Amino acid sequence: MSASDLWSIVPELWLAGLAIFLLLVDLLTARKSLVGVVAVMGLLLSIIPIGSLLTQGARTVIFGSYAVDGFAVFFKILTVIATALVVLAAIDWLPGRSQYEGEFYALLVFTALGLVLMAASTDIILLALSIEFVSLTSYVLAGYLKGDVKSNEAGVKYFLYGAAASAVMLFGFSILYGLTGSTNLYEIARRVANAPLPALYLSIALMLSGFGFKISMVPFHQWTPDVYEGAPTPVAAYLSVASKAAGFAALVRMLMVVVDPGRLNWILLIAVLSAVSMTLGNLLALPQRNIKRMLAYSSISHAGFLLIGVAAFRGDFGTPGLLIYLLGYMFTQLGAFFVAALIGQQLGTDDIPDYAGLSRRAPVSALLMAVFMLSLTGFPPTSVFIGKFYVLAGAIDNGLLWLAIVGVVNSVISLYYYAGVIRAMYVMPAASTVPLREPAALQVALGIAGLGTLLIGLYPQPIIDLARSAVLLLRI
Amino acid sequence: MQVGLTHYLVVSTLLFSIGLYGVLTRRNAVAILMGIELMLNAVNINLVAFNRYIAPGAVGGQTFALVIITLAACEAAVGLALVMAAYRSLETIHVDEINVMKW
Amino acid sequence: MPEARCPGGELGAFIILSLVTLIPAVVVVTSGNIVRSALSLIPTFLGVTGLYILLHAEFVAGIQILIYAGAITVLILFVIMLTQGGSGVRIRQINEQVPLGAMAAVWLGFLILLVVFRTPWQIDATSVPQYNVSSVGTAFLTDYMLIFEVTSLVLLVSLIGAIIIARREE
Amino acid sequence: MTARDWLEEIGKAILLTVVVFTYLAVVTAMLGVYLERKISGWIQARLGPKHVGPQGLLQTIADTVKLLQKEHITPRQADVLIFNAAPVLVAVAGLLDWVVIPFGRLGDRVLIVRDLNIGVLYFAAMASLTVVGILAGGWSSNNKYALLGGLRSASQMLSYEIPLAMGILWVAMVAGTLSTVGIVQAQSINRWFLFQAFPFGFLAALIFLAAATAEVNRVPFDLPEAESELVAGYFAEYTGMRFALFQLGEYAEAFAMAAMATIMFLGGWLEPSLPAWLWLGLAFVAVVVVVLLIASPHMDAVDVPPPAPGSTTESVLESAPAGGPAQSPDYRIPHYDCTLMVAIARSSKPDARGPMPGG
Repeated sequence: MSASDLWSIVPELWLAGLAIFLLLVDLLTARKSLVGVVAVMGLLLSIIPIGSLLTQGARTVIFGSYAVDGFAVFFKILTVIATALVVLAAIDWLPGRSQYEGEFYALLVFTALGLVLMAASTDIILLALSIEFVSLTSYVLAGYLKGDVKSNEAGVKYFLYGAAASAVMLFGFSILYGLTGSTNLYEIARRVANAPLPALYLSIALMLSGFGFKISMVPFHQWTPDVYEGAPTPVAAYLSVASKAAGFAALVRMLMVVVDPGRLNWILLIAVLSAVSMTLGNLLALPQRNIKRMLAYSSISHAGFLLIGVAAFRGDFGTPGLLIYLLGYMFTQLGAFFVAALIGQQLGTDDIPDYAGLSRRAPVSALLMAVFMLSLTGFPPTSVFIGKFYVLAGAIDNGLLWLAIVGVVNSVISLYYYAGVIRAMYVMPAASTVPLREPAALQVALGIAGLGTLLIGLYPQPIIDLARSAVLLLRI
Repeated sequence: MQVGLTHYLVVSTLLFSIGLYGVLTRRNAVAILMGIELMLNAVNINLVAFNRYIAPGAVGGQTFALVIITLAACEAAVGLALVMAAYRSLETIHVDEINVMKW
Repeated sequence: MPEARCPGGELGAFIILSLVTLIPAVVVVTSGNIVRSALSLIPTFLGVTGLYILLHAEFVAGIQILIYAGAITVLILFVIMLTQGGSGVRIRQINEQVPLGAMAAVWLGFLILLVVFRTPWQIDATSVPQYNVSSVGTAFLTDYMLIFEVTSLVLLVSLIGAIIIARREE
Repeated sequence: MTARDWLEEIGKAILLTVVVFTYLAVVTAMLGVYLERKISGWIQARLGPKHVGPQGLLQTIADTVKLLQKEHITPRQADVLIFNAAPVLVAVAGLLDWVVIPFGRLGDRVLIVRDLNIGVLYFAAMASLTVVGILAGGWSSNNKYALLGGLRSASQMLSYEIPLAMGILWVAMVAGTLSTVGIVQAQSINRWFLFQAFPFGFLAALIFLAAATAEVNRVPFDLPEAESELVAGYFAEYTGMRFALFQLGEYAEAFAMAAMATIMFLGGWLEPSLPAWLWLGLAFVAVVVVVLLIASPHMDAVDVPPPAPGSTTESVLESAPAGGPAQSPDYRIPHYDCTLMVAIARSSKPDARGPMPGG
């Protein structure tokens, strides 16, 4: 290890320092929104050291346990943006709901650090540790509103499911260690080449439970609706994008680095899981009335879509498509949750029928919500459209035509419930015509999310280039 | 008969299954946590045994086991705090009674 | 390690320790009395500790007792006692999916056992491990340095989280 | 590890258990209790035990015999299995502490049950096991006071385990080993760790002693047992031999803590000017006096409101002399005597409270 290793992990050090600094600020000030503002500024500043990594070559640092490559940098950027947006939204949403406001922002930044570590670790111990890191903070954040029974329930359920899933995953890790005698991913990749298949299969299957839990893939999805509904809305937003993204990062790194699909055909396994997730998530989303529950089920279905990008990893479309999808989905899903947070705060309800007449009461939010719903369906020119286009192209490219067809059919199905929200907002008569207050910070976060959704949809080229270079750098 | 790797793996597998059974069948949140602890112990036996028999030159497995023990303690602290919070507002720690939200 | 004059000794110790581990573990998951099942965790953890010692991992064994038997079990007992009050009340502890759970557990256990027996583990018989505490310490400050540092952050975060969640709202 | 090794090991274990147990029972529990009562009596201008044997030396034996004869009372609806197992667990955990304590040196051999390479870690681990027994005892009694005492005691012991480990950790770091023998030997090269890296040695010793006092629930950390409110805490329902087992475990642990302090900070058996055993013994007794006595019986526990006189049998007993502790703390009956008395009183017929030891 050398000093240059330390320079390579400046973003992580910055995030850790920021989180601890936030705890101090929280201690010293009575104006808790200040903590949130400092958090946002600190997160934005961390873009500078992250950006400086873009030009560097791929390598591992700190005794090979940590990757500094384009792939990791991509997820660092994604995580930081998502965290900043969520903190911004929480500044308006949280006050009055919990007496531990400052710690909320600090915990969000800690979670961001865990997600960043998760996407870049090349050692199974560090990987397990960072997954648990994220899980622990997520459990706390999900159960943050102690007076709220739904939040309590969300916390307990998330914890029980998560802890069980991670125990199973760790068993898989232990078998992988037993097969290779090493904890380093690249070392494992070298030695696993002549490992016996059944044990390898078992280990991958057990590990999938942990990753599947994080990305809310069927059959590890049961926690999703309850947790998203019960958790504080910004936290649900965060879990549905950042946590999911890091889960995908870890899954992709694990599968691509460690397991040669020529030896162990995990492509079919992932493809089947992808199809099932898409379909089941969609079907369960159809009857939902609660917007957060609907978004939860739809996020299961999106996890299925994203899995297409994992299965179709060969060629120029699949994996870059996954990254583009994740980034676009991040803006869109965050935006949708922010509108839900705003409406929930103003109306005190999360039910879709109560959104009636919103186009007149909160025109900007309603318009943005419509854009987000269209984007989630996959209409051009929005960000998720680009992502869907790429992963579907990747599927066809990889000879997974059936999967692409399932994807298209599911997109059409999803139109039904996404359009239901738009219908409620624009067609249904309003119960009241009092205009809703639209708080500033939340509005800014919403605006950025909307801008991101549209911008990626209209001019995707820089993102595509970024994603391509990120994928190229994955294999060291 | 010499005690070999397989012996330890059998014990850990049995422990893992017992823990899994507990997780799946208990309705008390704390009892589920106990099942999870058993599963984590099984993982640790695995790791330490593999360390001893497969890679005795390094201490990777033991390190992993120590990290998992730490994580188990963190999980217990956070999880039990959540259970306590739920108990305060719902007055139960049985997961089948913690169902304000409908499917 | 001296040459085995009578290798039954280790096997005997192993069998005893395994039974000490597994029998209370069954009690943990089946007992109708939640405090008894929590207390049964103690012999299980101690049995696992014994297995660690058989495997020459003394440091892990010490930590196992300190954390698992000394801290986690006490925490669990604590919460049980705070939430259930005194003893005496017998409540149904199992849910309706016992057959299903048993099937899943047995099936997964069987599957893992099958793999364990079928796999030709690449046992390294050449070097005899003489771990000591300092080799674990050295590993933590060299190869696994980042892990060590991140662990401290994880502990900090769970400390903050547990306090926030467990404190009574004023 | 071969079969013969195992047999040797088991034989050694049995033999040493007997030796250590006898040593502990006779020296620490008997003599220690006697000393505690005598010295605290002296501090409080009382006489202490006087009648049985020369200078009351056999008082503890008489009390023990009495305790052994007493009936085992199991409260109704108690969880019998756990109720019976808890005192055993506490006693065993207390005794297991002694495995890593070196008693001195005989020629080239160090007198120690087993010089584990994780010695002090093992010590801390065993100390933490006691908590479980206490919680189990408190819960299984099916008595709310016992439960409260158990919970209080456990939370206190759990919290003070961390400073305890911190004190130990400092020593381990300076010595570069976790083995108790190694720690003593490291002090032969340097000097006592008490004076090492002044003032950090002092600080570590202070932290260790304070935490150890809390670990064994001694005054001023005796809130968990607070006789006045919690009627002796987790062992409120225990009688006879089971009660004695709790006491034994507690004393064994307290003395093990003192021994550990001697080993870690006072150079263990190493002191060239005196015979090893004598030095170890002297240093040990000094620490025991500090831990158990000076801080103990004549100090009031912090934060405890005076008991309502006459609310329970126990508080009547306690506040009997000169109008209760609130008015004249000097006449408060020392900690141990009171619990012992309560136990004896409870296991006897109401009108036959037996001799009042130490009063």
